[in-house]
Amino acid sequence: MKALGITATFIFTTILGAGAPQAKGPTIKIGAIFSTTGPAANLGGPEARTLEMLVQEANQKGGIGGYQIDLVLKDSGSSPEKAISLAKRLIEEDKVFAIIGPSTSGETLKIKSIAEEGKTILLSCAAAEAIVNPVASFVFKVAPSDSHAARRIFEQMKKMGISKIGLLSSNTGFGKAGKEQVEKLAPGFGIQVVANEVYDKDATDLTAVVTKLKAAGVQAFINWSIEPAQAIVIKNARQVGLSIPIFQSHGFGNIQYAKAAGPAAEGVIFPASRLLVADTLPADDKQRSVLLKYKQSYESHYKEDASTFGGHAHDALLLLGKAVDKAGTLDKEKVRAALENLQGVVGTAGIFNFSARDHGGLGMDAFEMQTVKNGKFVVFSDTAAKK
Amino acid sequence: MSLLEVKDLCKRFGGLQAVGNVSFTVAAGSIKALIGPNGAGKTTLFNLIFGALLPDSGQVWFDGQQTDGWQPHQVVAAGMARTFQHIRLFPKMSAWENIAVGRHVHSRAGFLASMLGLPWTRREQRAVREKALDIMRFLGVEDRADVEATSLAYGQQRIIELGRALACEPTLLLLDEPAAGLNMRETSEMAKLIARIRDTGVTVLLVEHDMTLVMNISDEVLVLSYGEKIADDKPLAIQKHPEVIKVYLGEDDA
Amino acid sequence: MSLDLFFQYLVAGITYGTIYAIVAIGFNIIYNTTGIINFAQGEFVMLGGMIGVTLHALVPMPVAIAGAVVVTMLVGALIEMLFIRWLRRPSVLRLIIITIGLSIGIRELALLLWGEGVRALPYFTGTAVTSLSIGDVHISPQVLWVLGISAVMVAALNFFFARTLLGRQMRACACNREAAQLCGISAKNMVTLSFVLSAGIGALAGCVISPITYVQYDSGTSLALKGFTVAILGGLGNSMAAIAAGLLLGSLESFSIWVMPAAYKDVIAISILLLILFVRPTGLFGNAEAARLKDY
Amino acid sequence: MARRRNLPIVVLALAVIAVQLASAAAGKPQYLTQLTMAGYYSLVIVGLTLLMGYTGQISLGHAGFFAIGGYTSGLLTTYNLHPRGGGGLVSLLQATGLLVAGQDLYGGDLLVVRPWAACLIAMLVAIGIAYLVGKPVLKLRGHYLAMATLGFGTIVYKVVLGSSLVGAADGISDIPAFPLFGGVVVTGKSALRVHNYYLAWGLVLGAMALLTNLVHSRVGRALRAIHGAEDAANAMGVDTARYKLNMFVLSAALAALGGVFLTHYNGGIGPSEASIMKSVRYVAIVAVGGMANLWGALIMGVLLNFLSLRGSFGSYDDAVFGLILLAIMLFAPDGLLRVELVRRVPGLRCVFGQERAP
Repeated sequence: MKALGITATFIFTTILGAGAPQAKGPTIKIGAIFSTTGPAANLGGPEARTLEMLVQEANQKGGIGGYQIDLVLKDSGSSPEKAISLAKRLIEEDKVFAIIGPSTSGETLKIKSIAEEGKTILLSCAAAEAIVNPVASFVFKVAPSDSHAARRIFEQMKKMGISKIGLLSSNTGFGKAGKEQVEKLAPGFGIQVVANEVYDKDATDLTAVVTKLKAAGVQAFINWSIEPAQAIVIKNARQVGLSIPIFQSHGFGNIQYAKAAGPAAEGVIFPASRLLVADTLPADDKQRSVLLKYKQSYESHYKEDASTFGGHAHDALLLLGKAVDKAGTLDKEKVRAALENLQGVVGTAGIFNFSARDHGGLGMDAFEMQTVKNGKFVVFSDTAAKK
Repeated sequence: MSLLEVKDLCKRFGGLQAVGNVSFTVAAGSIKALIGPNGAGKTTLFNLIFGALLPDSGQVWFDGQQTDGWQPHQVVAAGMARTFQHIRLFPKMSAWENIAVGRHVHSRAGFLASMLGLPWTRREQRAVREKALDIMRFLGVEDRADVEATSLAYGQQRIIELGRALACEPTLLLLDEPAAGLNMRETSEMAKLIARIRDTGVTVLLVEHDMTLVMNISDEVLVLSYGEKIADDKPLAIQKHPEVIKVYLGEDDA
Repeated sequence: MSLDLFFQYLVAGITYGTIYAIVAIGFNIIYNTTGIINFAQGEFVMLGGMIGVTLHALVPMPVAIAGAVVVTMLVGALIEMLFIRWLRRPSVLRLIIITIGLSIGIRELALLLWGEGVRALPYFTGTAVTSLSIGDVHISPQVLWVLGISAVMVAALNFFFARTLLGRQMRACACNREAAQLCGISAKNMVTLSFVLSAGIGALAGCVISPITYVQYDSGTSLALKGFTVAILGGLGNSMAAIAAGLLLGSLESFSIWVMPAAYKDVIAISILLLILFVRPTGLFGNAEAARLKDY
Repeated sequence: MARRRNLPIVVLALAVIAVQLASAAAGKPQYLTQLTMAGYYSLVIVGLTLLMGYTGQISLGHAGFFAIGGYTSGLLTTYNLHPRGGGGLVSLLQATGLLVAGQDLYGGDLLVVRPWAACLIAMLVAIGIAYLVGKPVLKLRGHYLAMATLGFGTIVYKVVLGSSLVGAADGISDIPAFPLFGGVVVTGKSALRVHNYYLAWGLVLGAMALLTNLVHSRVGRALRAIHGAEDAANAMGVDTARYKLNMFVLSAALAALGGVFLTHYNGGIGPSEASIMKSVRYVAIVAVGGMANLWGALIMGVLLNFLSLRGSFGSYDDAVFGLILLAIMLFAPDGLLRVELVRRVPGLRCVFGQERAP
């Protein structure tokens, strides 16, 4: 009995002790749920770091819309059940104004209805179409759609006269979403997927999988993944003598994968946001200054290469700030409406044009086809490829 | 009438013939001892009779049923019980609880009834405890009922193990070296105890190295050597049996 | 299926198999002296790879690998002395949970130290695209390195355990701790030594396989699972058996991809492992006596 | 004896009520959300405690049973049969009242299995699989048993991760609420938070009462005997294989029950529920609670899950968990609630130390 009492007391002191920090001036409380650890740490890590850095920067400059940001950052460990619990906590208990994240589609889809019912803006950093289709009024996404990436890849394939391809994807939410889009869109481009394999994100070697591609006699293959294993695929493909073109998804947009695959990565083609090639963009490019600013401050702050995923957190905060500015109030419904009507906002992923029917906001032009040359990401051009 | 009949029982372990073509009977209400040098296959024979091992060939008939191929728990339900050469008491359970496990086949509360705590299961529980305490009284160790069994003195552990087997209410009791590790006084008490158990109508088959005990209480003695039966007779006849003497004293002296 | 493809799948299977086997060997050493499965074995492999890559930025590769092995051995010794040595008569389950706790702890420390990025040593011979070809069958030279080093490792271990005094003392502890102590062998030192040895072997494995598999703060866990599977499949404690079992499991996985979707690779491999265990409850080459000794 | 055995159940019931009242009084009813979730996880943990602590059989695959329960119920209640409305089987099911028509969140027509039926099917599936898996697996011992259960867990994980039918890596979303009886509905809606809390803890209380009875019964004694000396238990007439299997199935059923309810409560389930790390966590909590200590496991389980679900440990969730595991196994291997202090204070002993008392 006593011990139960003590346990209960302990529970309650822990709970009650965890009150919100005292804030100065008008504040806006923003919640964030990222997979900083767990299988999707490659996404959540840069996202969380980006947001922490930007919130600090913004608060020094007076916050967003005149409000100091009070950031409540939570790690979901890539588990949907934890994301659900954390989303409820942020909405009901911390009463946050908006939530940025989660990092993966699986988690986002689980908390979509929670955000909608709790009338709290959710700016997901995951890519799945199902997040914004059907549209839930409070749910937005800032990551470019997989369908756009797939279309860009197929357009490029058409140019190169490829019609028979293999598809590899990893067994995570990112891989799954891409796989679905590729399967759905390929027939429309007259492209046939003759080999379709899902591999383990923790794979140590994938020679057998690329052997299967080789046996299927494909003209090119798409490798849709966000994890390090995608570099193993590229390596193994070249090792078994597959010299066909390799297309990657935007999940390749992290220079460490290109480095890991070494010479095998040379010539890999993939669609990605211009962040990766920011310094090579022409001076009149609309995104150039935004990209360079984010890239430079992230890289000097954390001493590591910026990735497109950290950029999603940047865009989410940027969009939220613009909407609060435009609404001029902290009324959730009004800010939501303002967000829905934002046009021409230049972010790292592209230029956002939201509407009541489109809560994704990015067009196909968000992607630029890129390739690896001498261990660096560069804009892909057909002439360069021929050489 | 014989309670147990073993016919041509064989068991090999790899190249070793542990038990070869052994046949014998145990008469109801008697004490039969099984002796032989170390490695003669006595414990293996026990395990074959009890169902802990499958025989390669041969038959075991117990109480009119052919029991070879049965699992130990089925053999127990048919009326056999055993003790172990190396004491196998249940740790972290008190002495009476150890004995209470022996009541398993004579009680019937299953998973569902036990979980629901039906009134009859509680009555049955109380009856089991009473029976366990009765047995402890019979064995003269009732004062140790609540002591953790594995912390008892060695001799007492032997007695608890015996009590646990008695709790099964066997018609045939198999005792594997009941006096092993006991001192002279304890051994003679054990002998008296076994005789008392026989007097309650329980048939006893025992493996033992202590010849005084064996010769004092056995009605018949079976001698094994290298897995084969070399003699099966009254104790006095066994003591004079030339082959037994050869086995025990070595061939050169014979 | 053409013969070329058959051999290409076989090569893939050999690649998987050698990676699993080299990890499994580390499990066996600690198992042989203590009777426990060290669930932090995968973390030794990860640490070896991480430290190797870190050192390689400063010194040539052979030195970096040697350094990684030595540092990981020290970590192994430290872990044994801090967390295992002073326990009085610990139960096997308690030790297993301690090693699970250690595995989580080391992984999280690695995350703090190195972040979630992925690293690798360069290929020992050639580059990521180099391969040796026989007809249309290709194999990366690194796979041969892994295979060769595993073979040398097993030979050296067999020599160590069979021929050297120290090795024999370790084996004596494994058979009968009390008796070994009566003969003047310090059982505790032998346990420490087994941790040092298996940490070193894990680290070497981590360095050798890192060009193929890469290394990340959490790569130890999945490697450990596979290593454990292979150690069990072969029969615990037998390193030669581990190599055979590794190659078998690797080939099973590889050929399963030929006929089934790759997503179910592990499902097929583990189902077969379970079937083998049901028929041979102590692994392919294990013996029942040893398994009974090391119960929980 | 019976009264002493029931005391902790009464204490737990009072504590459940006290926590709810206190949270309401403190104006923090939100805590009940995570306490409800932790309650469902406790069902797995207490079942596993009986399997590991009392019967002595380790299972590194229990998250698999939780997931089988949750996924089966989730799949059946979301898999839309409407497009196949004309089919013979579907019509038949519809006629028996097993199906329920409705609309999804966005106005599409839905025809899915009724949650009651789905729950029952899920339990039957889990029990059936536990039986099929347990029968051969429980013949193995020691590390080999650990490996086999780990293998089972891995298979479940890889199957749910690899099958697009159950959403692969995304899992299943938009799983409907589960109307139980009267006005009681298993749902995460905040309006029904309090009664879902009582529902979850009512289940835990029920499970604890059943399991405490079991521990003190003929069956419990036989299970402990199996743990202590399996061959001797068999020699006393205990059908050890059947008892181990029954216990395995019982603990799997409890895990599946937790899975079904939590899935409907959350409105979704993902592969992380089937992961090996989850299974390891369950085992670790049982160990931390003191192995053969139902109450210790329950309290540690609730505490750790509650704090973890609230995100109290931030990104150090696994690290904190590992540290607690290490610290307790090093310094209090019989579990935190079994230290000498608890044994010596009579009042505490009747709550925590009662299982082993005669």
